[in-house]
Amino acid sequence: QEGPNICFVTFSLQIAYFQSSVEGGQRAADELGVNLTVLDPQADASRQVTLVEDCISRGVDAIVMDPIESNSLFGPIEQAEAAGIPMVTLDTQIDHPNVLALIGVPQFDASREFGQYVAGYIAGAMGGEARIGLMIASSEVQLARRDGFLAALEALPGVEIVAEGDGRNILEVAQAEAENMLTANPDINVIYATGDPQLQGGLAAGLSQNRDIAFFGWDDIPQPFIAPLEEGRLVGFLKQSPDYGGEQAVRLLVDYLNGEDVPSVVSYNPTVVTPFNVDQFR
Amino acid sequence: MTTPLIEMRNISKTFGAVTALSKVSLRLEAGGVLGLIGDNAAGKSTLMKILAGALRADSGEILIDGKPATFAHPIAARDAGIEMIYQDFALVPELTVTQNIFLGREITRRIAGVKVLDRSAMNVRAKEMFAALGLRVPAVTLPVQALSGGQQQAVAIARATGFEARLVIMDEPTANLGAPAIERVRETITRLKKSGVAVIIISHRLEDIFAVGDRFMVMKQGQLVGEREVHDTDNADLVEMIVTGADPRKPLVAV
Amino acid sequence: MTTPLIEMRNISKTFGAVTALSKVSLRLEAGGVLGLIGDNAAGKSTLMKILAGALRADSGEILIDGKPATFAHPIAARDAGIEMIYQDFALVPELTVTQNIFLGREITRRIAGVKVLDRSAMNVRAKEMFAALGLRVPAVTLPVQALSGGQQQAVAIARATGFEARLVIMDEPTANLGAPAIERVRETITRLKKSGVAVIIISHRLEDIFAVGDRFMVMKQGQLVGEREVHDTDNADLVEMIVTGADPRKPLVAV
Amino acid sequence: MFPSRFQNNGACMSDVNSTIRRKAKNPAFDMRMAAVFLVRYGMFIALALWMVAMALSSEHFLTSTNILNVARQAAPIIIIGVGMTFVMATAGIDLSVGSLVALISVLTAAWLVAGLPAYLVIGLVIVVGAMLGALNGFIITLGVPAFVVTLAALTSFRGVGFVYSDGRAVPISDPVFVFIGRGDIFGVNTPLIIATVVAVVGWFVLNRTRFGLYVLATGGREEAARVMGLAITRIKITVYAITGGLAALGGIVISARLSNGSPNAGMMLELDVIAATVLGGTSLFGGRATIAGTVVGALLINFVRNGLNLHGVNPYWVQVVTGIILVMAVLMNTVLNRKAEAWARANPDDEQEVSK
Amino acid sequence: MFPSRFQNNGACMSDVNSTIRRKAKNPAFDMRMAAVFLVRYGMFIALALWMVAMALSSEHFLTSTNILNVARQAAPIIIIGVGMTFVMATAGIDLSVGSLVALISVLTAAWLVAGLPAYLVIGLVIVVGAMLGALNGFIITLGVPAFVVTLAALTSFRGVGFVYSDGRAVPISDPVFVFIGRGDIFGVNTPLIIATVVAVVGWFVLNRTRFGLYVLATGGREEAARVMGLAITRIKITVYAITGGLAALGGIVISARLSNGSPNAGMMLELDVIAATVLGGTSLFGGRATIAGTVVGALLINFVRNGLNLHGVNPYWVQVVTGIILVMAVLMNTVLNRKAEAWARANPDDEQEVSK
Ligand SMILES: Nc1ncnc2c1ncn2[C@@H]1O[C@H](COP(=O)(O)OP(=O)(O)OP(=O)(O)O)[C@@H](O)[C@H]1O
Ligand SMILES: Nc1ncnc2c1ncn2[C@@H]1O[C@H](COP(=O)(O)OP(=O)(O)OP(=O)(O)O)[C@@H](O)[C@H]1O
Ligand SMILES: [Mg+2]
Ligand SMILES: [Mg+2]
Repeated sequence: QEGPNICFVTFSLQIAYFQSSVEGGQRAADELGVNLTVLDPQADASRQVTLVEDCISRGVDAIVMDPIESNSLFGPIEQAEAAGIPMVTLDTQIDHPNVLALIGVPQFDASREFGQYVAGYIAGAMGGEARIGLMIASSEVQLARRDGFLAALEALPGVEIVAEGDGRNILEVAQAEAENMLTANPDINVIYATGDPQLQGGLAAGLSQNRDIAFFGWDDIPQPFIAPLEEGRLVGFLKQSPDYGGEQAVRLLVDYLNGEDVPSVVSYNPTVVTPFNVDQFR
Repeated sequence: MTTPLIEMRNISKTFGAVTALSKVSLRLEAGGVLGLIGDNAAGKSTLMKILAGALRADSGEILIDGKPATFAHPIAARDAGIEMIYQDFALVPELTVTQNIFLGREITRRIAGVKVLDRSAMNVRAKEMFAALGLRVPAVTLPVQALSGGQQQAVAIARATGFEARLVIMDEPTANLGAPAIERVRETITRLKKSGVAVIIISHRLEDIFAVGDRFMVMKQGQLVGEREVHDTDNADLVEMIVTGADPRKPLVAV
Repeated sequence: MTTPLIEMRNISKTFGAVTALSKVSLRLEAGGVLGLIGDNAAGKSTLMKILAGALRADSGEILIDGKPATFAHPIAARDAGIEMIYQDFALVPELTVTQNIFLGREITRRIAGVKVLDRSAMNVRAKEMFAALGLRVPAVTLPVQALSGGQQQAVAIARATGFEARLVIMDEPTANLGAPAIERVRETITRLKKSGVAVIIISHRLEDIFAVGDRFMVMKQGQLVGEREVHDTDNADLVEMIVTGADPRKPLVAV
Repeated sequence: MFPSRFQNNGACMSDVNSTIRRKAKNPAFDMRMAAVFLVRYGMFIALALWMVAMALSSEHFLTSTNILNVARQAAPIIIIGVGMTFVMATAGIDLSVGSLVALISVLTAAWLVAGLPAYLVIGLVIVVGAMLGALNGFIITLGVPAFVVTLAALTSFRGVGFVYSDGRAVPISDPVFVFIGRGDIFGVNTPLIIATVVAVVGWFVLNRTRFGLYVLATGGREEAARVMGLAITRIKITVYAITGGLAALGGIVISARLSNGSPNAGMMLELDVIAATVLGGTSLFGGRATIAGTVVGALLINFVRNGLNLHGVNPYWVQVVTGIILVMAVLMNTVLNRKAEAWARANPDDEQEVSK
Repeated sequence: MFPSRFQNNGACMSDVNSTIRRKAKNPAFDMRMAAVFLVRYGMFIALALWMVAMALSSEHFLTSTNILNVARQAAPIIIIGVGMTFVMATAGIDLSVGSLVALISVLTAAWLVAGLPAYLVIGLVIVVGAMLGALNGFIITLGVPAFVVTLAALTSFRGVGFVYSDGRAVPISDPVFVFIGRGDIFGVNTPLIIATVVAVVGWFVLNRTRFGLYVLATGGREEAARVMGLAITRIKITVYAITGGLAALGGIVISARLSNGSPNAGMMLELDVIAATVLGGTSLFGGRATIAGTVVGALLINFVRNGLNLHGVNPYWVQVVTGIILVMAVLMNTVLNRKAEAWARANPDDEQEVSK
């Protein structure tokens, strides 16, 4: 019990991305002798506030948060400031003096860059003509990804966004939604998915309907996507490194608690995984 | 003949494919006690539920004091002074005896301008009602589901007779009662009659109606079979009408 | 005295703070018809529910053919040949007349080795049962909730008397019936008696028991007040016992 | 008097017999039959209307791919809905089916990975599902409301799934499962065949066997069923066990379809299943249940979503419109019901004249 | 005979009066009162036991910050739970409260951004909530089951919230809302104060006014209530309107606490609210309802989660354990109930002796 107590309030442990982020945090904690408590709000913003409040009640030394809705955390952040508990956020920036740092990838920017990659593919492999279906989930992060992507494709004349489906981060829902979208729009030839249930559901739908579609999408877990990549159905997906983010968050807080100076942003470049570099991720 | 308190004309009613009533008429003066008799499923309860507003007739009309009144809802019938004791009592099992008795006409008092149930006043009044009736129930603060069949019937009787009514309809009021309680109910009917309240009794116990009634109406298969003054008939005559469905005095029923 | 078919010894039962029965005993021979009478809330229904296994006594014992039998559940009582007509009929409103009658002992046939309800056989059998009883209901394929009170009672009676029973308990079997149907019920009881079935009738209508019964048992406030042979008593005697709760022939009740 | 099958005037049995024999000849009676049909099959009509509207407005709707897609989407809901119909017939509810699907999905994948043969895994997880259902039922018969027990199970089962899998989805590639999820027999896809078999067996058990009758009696009036000697406790435990077993089967189908054993499977599935059952006409208060209705309810929900998606309705609006359409369907059914009843008793007076 | 308040032996009223007067002197009677107390307040006891266990095992539990935190977390559940208690008392259910919270949250933020004064916004959204609730109630009185109507509303309301906000959360910084969400009066935080006021008023209305009695009568036996002249339709519409209004109030508190107007607010909140109400002892089948129970239920749910969090239980296990603890609490309550009843009638024979 000698090490510091740190609370790690994640986004939802039902999603692999965040599991991996928590694992990174746990790894750092084990190495540095930190008592890490992981709490799971299950993608519910109000429960996340509750959990942060519970951490403050426990009198922990520092808190890592992965904001579900950034606005909602101002109350607990102030409460934490009053209790002298420093915090960092993952992936979503919150401007508050008590939030020491943002760790992770700015989602809008990353998605815009990925969008430019997609645009390049469309120009090169599809003659600049594409009819795109979007598979999203209505969370702050995924909406930012959608908007970043749209910003990148705005300028292209031959590209049209023809449909948008909400997979609600639930695999079956995403698959049904994608199946219906494909049936309704026989001309869709590109799908961009903003999260892994959406991407998986889309791929399954494309397979069950035997359609030739170029898939692009997010997220971390490579494992279910390796086969589609090899088969050429999935053109590329953006791989973040949530475990790196989680690990850095814990390290940064420990440094801070040890009185060291810490940076206000810890970022990294997400990689676009394609058939060419897939071997690195097996 | 004076204007009757209640007149029902050509009431018909079907349930799905079952014809429960066809063109039944009825009239009753204030202070009159009518016995409605007939075999099972004759339509007695249905006719009375229509009068009490609990069911709506398919056709026919109801007149009160000679003025047409269609009771779309039990509220209207209650406002017109019609009370009914239902065959199944129509009590809310979870509520107490007092709450059931006063349901829909609670005594309230104002506390800081807010209407609040005056529970002790209602309990006291409920006890008085039972005392006046001579009927017995255990504590009036018990939920009625804890009462025996006869006790529940006593509650239903108290509720129908304890408020100012112009007509009290009793559907099998004595079916579950013991001899002493039956005596009390007969006394109650006589008292109501004296104070000018009209009473309709549905009963398979003809002796109850012979004891306190003025007139019999016999029904069978949803139709009126015949009528008799109490002093002008006997048990055998009535049973014959109930069973055969024909009035031996008239060759054919014409209403 | 031969071994009685049924013997209940010192049965006590309380509901929360209400003492419904205290040390009541009862015995009945095969083919005997016992009338259980008493004022409302005397505990008659409760005593019979215990015998039928629907309630469990707090203390006391039940013997069948002299052998102890504690009915933990209605299944056990049914297996021992005890049938009961409940005061509230205990019918399932959504099920048809036939389904209610055969509930728990359906006729099945095998189709490809699978037991399947033989619905037409049951319907036919149900109609026969009503015919044999002389009671009337409309189609046996109607849900019982569409029946009038008396018709529902007829269903309950058919169910209890249509199977091979050794004891039939009837809780107010005639309360909702018209005169012709009451006659049928009396005939049924006589028929049961002749074939050696014991019958217990709870009724406020003493005349029913005088007509077909052998013996009266009078209860008051959960206790046995006294017993009488039918040929050895009259209406006034019984009413006095019901009301006063004391047996004029004995100074004190000792069970 | 006009003879009808439902005549209720104290006629003795032989009369009734004769009227039954005569019914077919009477045109008025046929109209009544039609009315009764309308009432009973109101939801069929709603479904049919919707399908016609969609077929007319979207060329993609009546394609075999689309119909089979929807059927495949509806299959797990039908499978589990059959169990839910039994539970609701006893006036119960089971909120835990979605979570049970998740747990089963995890177990299936784990056991396949561990090398157990596919058929053994299928058998095992169905037994596990039935046992967990029976556990629910057992606690319910101790007197805890079904809503509380199965709500707690909703949290717990999924929690166990997460603990067991450590939150990870595991791919399923066993050929048997591939066949279950995406195969077909004579062009009809397997999930649909499984759902059909379950629905037919469920219909048979509910309507033609003792057990089904006992289930309805228990839900209709438990006290009456009890005093008639039915083993209420056993009946209740059994219906929850059945639902657990069917949820496991549904879980197998879902996992096979997604080729994935995931603790996230079946999220919110319970709401769809309950909605399908209630839409179909099974009463939440027990005693009234219809398997055919549940099937129609499941199809209606899925076809409504599908139709809206085919029209490219904005996904946010899909939610709004789905809700409205479902209420409209039930409302139509209810109102139709009343109208049909009124119609069935049109002109009773005339009939009286005829009979005299 | 032993005199007791519940004696049921046909004694006439004056007897009963005298026994009431005598009750306090009788020790056996006091034991019975204690038993009745146990039964009625079983969930209080469960809550108390849990709190003692937590207080002993975690030093952070009994701190004022923690208690106030939990109270604030429970506040919206209590607020909406009061409405749900009324709805369930009529044998209804309202699954749409969570979605209504989301819609209200969106509207609140949008109208504040549009420059409307905070108090006007509060008034407006409560009216909107009540009207939407009344709409639910109205459709229910047309004969559509409450489960279907409010399930459809569950989808629709949130859908409208998404459409209106385009899925985006909008920050709320109005000082009135900051005060509602995180302010305090004499150290008691505002959500708790609002919840307390709502609970007290709710208790009063349910137990001391005509309306409350009518609600219970409607749920107890609707047909009896109807023939006694109660306006069933109006009563039902009113309880749903109340719940809608209280869901709006809950939505205000939640939005204020999160400083955020979001269409994702109140996700699955309906399950927590219904669980709190049922845990408290209100019957899903109507006629029996308790506001105090609902408050205890809401506190129990939140304190259980809080206690597990304070102990740093693995988040997957939290789900499992929460479910188990809730079932155990209700089971304990049920069993206690039976034991208490058995105890209350211990030795009835002795009492008979005494009375002779
Ligand atoms: N709610 C209902 N639905 C369908 N049929 C009904 C309903 N109520 C009554 N009936 C039918 O209407 C007819 C008349 O019933 P009613 O209850 O009026 O008879 P009754 O004369 O009161 O008989 P009883 O003496 O047995 O109480 C019966 O055939 C009955 O089956
Ligand atoms: N389930 C129950 N819960 C509580 N008290 C009950 C219950 N059943 C019966 N009692 C009480 O037990 C006593 C005996 O009731 P019981 O029904 O046996 O009377 P009864 O002799 O059949 O009367 P009746 O002639 O009115 O039917 C009554 O005081 C009644 O209130
Ligand atoms: Mg009647
Ligand atoms: Mg009785």
